[in-house]
Amino acid sequence: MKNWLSTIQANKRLQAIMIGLYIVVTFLSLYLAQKSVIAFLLLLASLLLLYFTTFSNRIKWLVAGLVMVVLLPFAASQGEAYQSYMEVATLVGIYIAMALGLNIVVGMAGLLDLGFVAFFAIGAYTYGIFATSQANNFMPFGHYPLSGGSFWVFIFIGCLAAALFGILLGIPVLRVKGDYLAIVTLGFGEIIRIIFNNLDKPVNITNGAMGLASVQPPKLFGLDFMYPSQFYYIVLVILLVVIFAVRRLEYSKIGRAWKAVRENEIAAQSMGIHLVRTKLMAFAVGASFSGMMGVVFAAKQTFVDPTSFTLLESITILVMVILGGMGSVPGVILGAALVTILNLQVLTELTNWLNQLSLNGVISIPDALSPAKMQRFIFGAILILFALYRPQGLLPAKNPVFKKEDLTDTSGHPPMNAGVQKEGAQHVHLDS
Amino acid sequence: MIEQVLHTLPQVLIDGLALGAVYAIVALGYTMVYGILELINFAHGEIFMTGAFVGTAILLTFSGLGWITSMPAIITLVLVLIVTSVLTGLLGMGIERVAYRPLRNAPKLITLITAIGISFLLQDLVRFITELKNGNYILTGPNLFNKQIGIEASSILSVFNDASVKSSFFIVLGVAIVMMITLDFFVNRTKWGMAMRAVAQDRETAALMTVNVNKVIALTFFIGSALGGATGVLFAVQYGTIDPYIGFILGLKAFTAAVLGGIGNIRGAMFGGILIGLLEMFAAANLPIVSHGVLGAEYKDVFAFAILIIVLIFKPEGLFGKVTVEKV
Amino acid sequence: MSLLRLENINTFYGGIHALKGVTLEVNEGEIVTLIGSNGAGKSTTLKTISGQVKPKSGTILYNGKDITNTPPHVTAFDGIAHVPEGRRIFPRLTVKENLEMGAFSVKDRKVIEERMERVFHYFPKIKERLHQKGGTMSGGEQQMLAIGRALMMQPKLLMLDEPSMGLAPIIVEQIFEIIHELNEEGMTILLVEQNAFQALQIAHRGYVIQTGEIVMTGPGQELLVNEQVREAYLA
Amino acid sequence: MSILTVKNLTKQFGGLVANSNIDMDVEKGSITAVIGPNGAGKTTFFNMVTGVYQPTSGDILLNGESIVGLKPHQVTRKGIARTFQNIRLFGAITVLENVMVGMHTHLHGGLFSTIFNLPHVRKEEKEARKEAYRLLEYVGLESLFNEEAQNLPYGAQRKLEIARALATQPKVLLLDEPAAGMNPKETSELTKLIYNMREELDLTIILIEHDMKLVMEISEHIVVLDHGEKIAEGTPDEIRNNQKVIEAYLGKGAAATAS
Amino acid sequence: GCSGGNKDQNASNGGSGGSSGSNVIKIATQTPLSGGSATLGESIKLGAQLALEEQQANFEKLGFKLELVPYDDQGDPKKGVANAQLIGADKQIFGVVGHLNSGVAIPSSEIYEKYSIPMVSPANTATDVTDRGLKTVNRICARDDFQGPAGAKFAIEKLGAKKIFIIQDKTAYGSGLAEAFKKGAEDLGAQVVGFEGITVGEKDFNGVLNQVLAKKPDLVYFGGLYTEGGQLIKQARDKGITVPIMGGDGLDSSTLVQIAGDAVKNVYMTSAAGLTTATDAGKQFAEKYKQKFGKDIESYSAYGYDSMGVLLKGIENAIKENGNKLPSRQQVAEGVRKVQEYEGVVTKVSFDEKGDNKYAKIYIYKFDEAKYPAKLEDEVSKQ
Ligand SMILES: Nc1ncnc2c1ncn2[C@@H]1O[C@H](COP(=O)(O)OP(=O)(O)OP(=O)(O)O)[C@@H](O)[C@H]1O
Ligand SMILES: Nc1ncnc2c1ncn2[C@@H]1O[C@H](COP(=O)(O)OP(=O)(O)OP(=O)(O)O)[C@@H](O)[C@H]1O
Ligand SMILES: CC(C)C[C@H](N)C(=O)O
Ligand SMILES: [Mg+2]
Ligand SMILES: [Mg+2]
Repeated sequence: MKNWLSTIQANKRLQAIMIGLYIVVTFLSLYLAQKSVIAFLLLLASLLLLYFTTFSNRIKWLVAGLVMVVLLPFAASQGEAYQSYMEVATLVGIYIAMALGLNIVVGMAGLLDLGFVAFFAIGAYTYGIFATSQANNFMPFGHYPLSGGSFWVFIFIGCLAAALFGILLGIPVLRVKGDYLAIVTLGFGEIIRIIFNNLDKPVNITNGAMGLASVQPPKLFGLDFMYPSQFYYIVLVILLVVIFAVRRLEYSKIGRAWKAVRENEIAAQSMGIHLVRTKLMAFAVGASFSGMMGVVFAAKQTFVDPTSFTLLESITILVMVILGGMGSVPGVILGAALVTILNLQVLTELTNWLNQLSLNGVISIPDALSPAKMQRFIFGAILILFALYRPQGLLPAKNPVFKKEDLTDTSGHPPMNAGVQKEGAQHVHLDS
Repeated sequence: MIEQVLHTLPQVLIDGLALGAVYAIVALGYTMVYGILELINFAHGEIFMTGAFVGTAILLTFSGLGWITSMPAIITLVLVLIVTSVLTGLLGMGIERVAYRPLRNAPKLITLITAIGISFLLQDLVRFITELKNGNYILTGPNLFNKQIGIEASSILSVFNDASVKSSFFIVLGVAIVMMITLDFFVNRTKWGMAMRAVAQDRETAALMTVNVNKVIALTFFIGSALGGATGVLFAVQYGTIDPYIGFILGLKAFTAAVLGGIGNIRGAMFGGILIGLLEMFAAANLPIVSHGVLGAEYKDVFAFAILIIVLIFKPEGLFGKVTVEKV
Repeated sequence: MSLLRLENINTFYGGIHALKGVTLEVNEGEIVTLIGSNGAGKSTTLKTISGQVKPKSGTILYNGKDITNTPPHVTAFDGIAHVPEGRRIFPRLTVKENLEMGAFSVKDRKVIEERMERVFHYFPKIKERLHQKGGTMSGGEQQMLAIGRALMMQPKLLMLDEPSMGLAPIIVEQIFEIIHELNEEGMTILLVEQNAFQALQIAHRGYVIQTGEIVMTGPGQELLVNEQVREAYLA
Repeated sequence: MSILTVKNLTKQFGGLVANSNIDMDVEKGSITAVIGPNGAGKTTFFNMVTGVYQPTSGDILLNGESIVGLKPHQVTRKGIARTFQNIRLFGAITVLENVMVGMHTHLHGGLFSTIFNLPHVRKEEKEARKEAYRLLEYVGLESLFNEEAQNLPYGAQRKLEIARALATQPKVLLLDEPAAGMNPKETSELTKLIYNMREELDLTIILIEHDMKLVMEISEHIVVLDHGEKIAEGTPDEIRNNQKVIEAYLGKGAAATAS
Repeated sequence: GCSGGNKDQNASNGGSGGSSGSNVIKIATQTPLSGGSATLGESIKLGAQLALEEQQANFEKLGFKLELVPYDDQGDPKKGVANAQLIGADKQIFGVVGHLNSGVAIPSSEIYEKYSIPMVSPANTATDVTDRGLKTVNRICARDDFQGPAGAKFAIEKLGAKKIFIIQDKTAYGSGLAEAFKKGAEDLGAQVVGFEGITVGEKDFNGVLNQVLAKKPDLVYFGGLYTEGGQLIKQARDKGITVPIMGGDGLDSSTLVQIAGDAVKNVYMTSAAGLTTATDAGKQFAEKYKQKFGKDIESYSAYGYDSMGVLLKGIENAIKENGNKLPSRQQVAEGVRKVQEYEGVVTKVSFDEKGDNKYAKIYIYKFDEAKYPAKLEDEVSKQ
């Protein structure tokens, strides 16, 4: 087995053939078997396989791009489940971005944040309020709703608003450490939600519990974005930006400062690191990703209400980060994708299937145990199993490994990040 | 304005104390487990909930057998408390064994995941069993201590309105106080309590002192969960109706209380719990009056959390927590 | 008669092979020292004996009993006290409580009091600090407390991992004196030291460990004058 | 000319006086040792100089400028670096990254220039990596640069602390028991390293150490603390023969080894 | 016919053209099957299931096979929307019965509209559900701007309330209803002495009740669901608040009585749901339901049943109009909207141009004893 693996690792051509074959086969099966969730998931899994290959980063990105931009939507678009797959894919993207944001705060800077969804809410409401007639209630000038064209600007506004709140939250709470911080952020998250839920009085800003309905869809060149298949691309672009940003930050002065603060605050300070500023930056950057996605979420749902931003939501995002592997960008992406797909697609499909069986009398399930009601149970069980069998996370964080040549003065000028190689490239864990 | 607040004050205090006592004992459970494993045992709220269900189930069985009327209520209660706390104590130990112990050397936060997983499992399990037996997962137990007792607060100070208390209030408060004193004594004055604290600080070295670490941790979980379960019973007695989802919000509040008091600190948890209960009740009753109608009762949690945050900003180790300047 | 015997012990940390077939022996009433450079496996040897890490293969006999896979709280109960590297004081217990933890398996309060007096006899400084939290003591104070705590167990075999580390010379002197004294009173001692010079001086026998292997053994005085040892460790 | 001047420095922890009215002058370019019994207040002294603790009273002047009240990161920026008695490395990141964290104040990549990977950031990073590697070579850890710091043997961790401190480009370097846990051979290598650093890197070094061989061999000036008070000060020879110091600290044996 | 069903599914998995030749018609239900309001959510599902099963034979004759696909929206809008996408994607689904919560129905129905899947709501009373003018959205129950004022009218005219304290649960439904009631009450000249919110999921409402105590109203109105409602009623009575307490259709559940026990006396409730057992058809339905599922009906069980009935009626009409061939979703949606004078077990149904039911009524109940269902006091039809 080990032998076999190392042969594959050594031979790039073999890898190329295998991954190519895999993509083609899963592509075709999704193309042909339109309703098969399995085919959809398998095609997605090609990205995971790709991650384990030893190709250069550039090739990996290219292939991943091809799969995400062309193959996946195209194969899915051939059939009826298209929009629902794209809906799932879009939500996956949204959650990945949020999880990556939280990963900066929790995974890299080591600040446990249990109220992270607040920033998502801030993004969503920023757009929701101005993209419905709601803003007329308190804005003395302007004519609302703003047109869908403003959506693009709002992505940035949402990003900034969330970052600002990240800093505002950070300034007072950063005196507090460890699990105390967790509870303070939790309190902050709840405060934000409760305020949004109640800001229909004295001035109606958020429309309270009734939520904001009929949020303007984004508009570009006269085209309305209405379908998940369209949002999919918006999310993909933002996600790409986010991943690049995170990657770059991770191996930079800033990323190192975050990790240093996580590992040992006193030593970090003694290295000249401004503790508060570094933590604030983690809060702000993490929050900004959520803010952007909040805007997208509001536009996609066309409806914003406080129930989407509960504590459970924050906890779910945290679960994604921890499950994926704290501090590990690929891990967190995988964690977020898994949890979201599990919740939205796999569990639903599974319960539908069990339901069908029981309605058709194939199996008999007491009503109390009706599969539709057992989703939490199953989800809980899966969480426990994952945690027990992969306590370090699905793809644990890895430190950058440098080549000695790149560190001594004799070498030429390697291209960007050429020196940064993931260790995983050397040890393929196909057994995982 | 002040006058209005004062009118209801006696009643608000009593209601706040009742709720606060419940928070306080649940907070004790959080604090104990946190103290020893530095783990926010998210499942603790669900253990509390399970305790409430187990207790109610026993009570319902008793009343089915006609025992409730034939036995003094207080004896029934003590019996139910004991049985339930033993059961939930064992449940807590089981959870520790299955879901936490294997991860003891794993990164700290991963246990948070199993804790959340256990919460979900317990919620659904209890729901399932109750629904199977009862057809509905909302359960209402028999009334035990329902007598209303009037308190003539107006005779103390004329601005006060009279208040009334359910007799269960005294039970809840009494049991809470007894539990706290016992626990405080146990942890701070006994050998096993010292072992617990030692294990909390350095497991490996505690083992070198002949302490069986697994046993101590299991014991901690047993006590913490037994407390949680017992509180569940008290809760059911005080509020009558329970459902499988009561653990979440209550657990959250209780944890907040534990933090407010200084997590890991037993007196702190107790104090924090009562304080949060009082604050919440006070806010719900008076926020609209004090804010001239701008903030409604629905802001009570904002109020409670804001106080928590303010306290922690000025005293980051919680009200009773000791400042531990790290020795550099 | 040998009190403790390690036979062909192999210990791993994940993929790291830390002990490679270590065999060593400690006789009743002896002071045996284990010297070696950084990362040689000295601490690992002690941890393997006390059960903190489990060897992959090999056997450990103590008092004729196989304790190879015995968990640490049981080996401690059996009379092996291990003073770990880096002191490992319970930082938020008071000094007194730290000492009491050492006598955890003792039920009789009187015995505990007696032993505590004995600790005060060796380390009068500790007595002044009884109610201070362990964590706020200075490095040297903590080291004394750690040894004192182990003495509270009144062990048959006392294993000390670098007891002189970070101590003032005068205290180091004292500590070696105390080790000597304890030994005179009949306690068997396994001493891990960087301070090879002093360790070998008081030891009956010594072992030299290098990257997980015992490379040399002999009476303390003999090793002290051994050319190779001098060059590698005493320079 | 003195680079660091301490006046009347006092620190109390509750009732405990850990440092009491300490006066000290450190010559630029010198190696000064602070010795004293355990609990004498040596580490506390370092903690005040580096801003980790705030003094109860007294003043600390760096090149004539008071640094009391500054936060640790500000003190570092002023040019004082330190190592810790209880090793405080960034355990989960690599040895090379540990050193690069030390360069924090000398790198200029901001949030946006990093995200957009601007050329100057790229260049700076590359240079930083090389510089970090050079520092590792300097202390003799170059072969371990890709290891996680927490997996290093103890002695190597001590050296890494030194390399990391050097990366901040300090003028004054404070070493808290750098030789603890090293055997005599390793200690003598370290002694050479410290000596060389002072010579080659234009440093002023203050060190706390209990290894008298090292202290006496290397330092030009020795300050002795006991119970928070300065009980003696002088050249190694003076200290070695100071009766007070022998009684409180050296003992007869060490006084002998030290000579 | 179980194996047949499986084969169909396999067929559609195998070839992309599978659905076009299929004669399977699936109807989805989307209600909370887990979480706090699952009792009601499930009762709708079961009611709908009963109706569907009864119609299976009928559709078999037309050459179609009916299947039910129950979805759990968990009372969560996000989940509802994601499910709606799944529903939209399943070309064999021709209609949705749901939701329970207006807050979920509103965003989810935006998706149904995109896919032209008709939705018939048994229970969503919020005005925004149909006021957005979606072609696919219909409901057979009344609206909150009818329910609220109707309750207010009763409270003021029949119960003589002048000072009213309103409590609501801060959900889309509870807020909406409470606001509507407030407006109705103020229009009729009553004084609203308090308008406060509580938190769903909590059990202790003494704080707000202390306010009630201080304000001494002569009626307390609660906008919210039975779980909190029951607890609130009990605690109010414990506190000696003896004035009538009134609530909306959210209280309309047997569980309310279970929770509140004797305290439920002197509680009034408006509901969009009629008394199922008032008619013979209703009684029969209740019996069948009990027999099949071993449970008593809930307020909205029959509405689930009737919603499904209306939906199937619309489909049947569409099939017939389409020459007994499988119609398109648009056709079905139009067919459903066109349903007129449908006689359900609890309500007659005719949709107006917005999708509201012309025959929807508000029923006013009173609890005289701890027994469910309560006594029907009054029936209010639209003007
Ligand atoms: N927890 C651990 N995980 C991984 N490797 C370890 C661990 N502990 C020790 N090692 C490795 O095992 C080897 C032996 O370590 P050990 O601590 O026994 O050495 P030592 O002789 O006590 O050294 P020192 O003088 O530095 O204390 C070293 O290479 C060390 O890096
Ligand atoms: N944070 C603190 N809180 C309370 N007391 C402290 C604290 N830090 C140090 N002390 C006390 O101050 C005194 C001096 O401690 P310090 O660490 O400076 O000693 P030291 O000279 O470095 O000793 P060693 O050589 O053993 O490291 C000790 O008695 C110690 O207990
Ligand atoms: C069952 C009812 C309480 C549902 C409510 N009518 C709503 O629209 O949300
Ligand atoms: Mg060692
Ligand atoms: Mg020191």
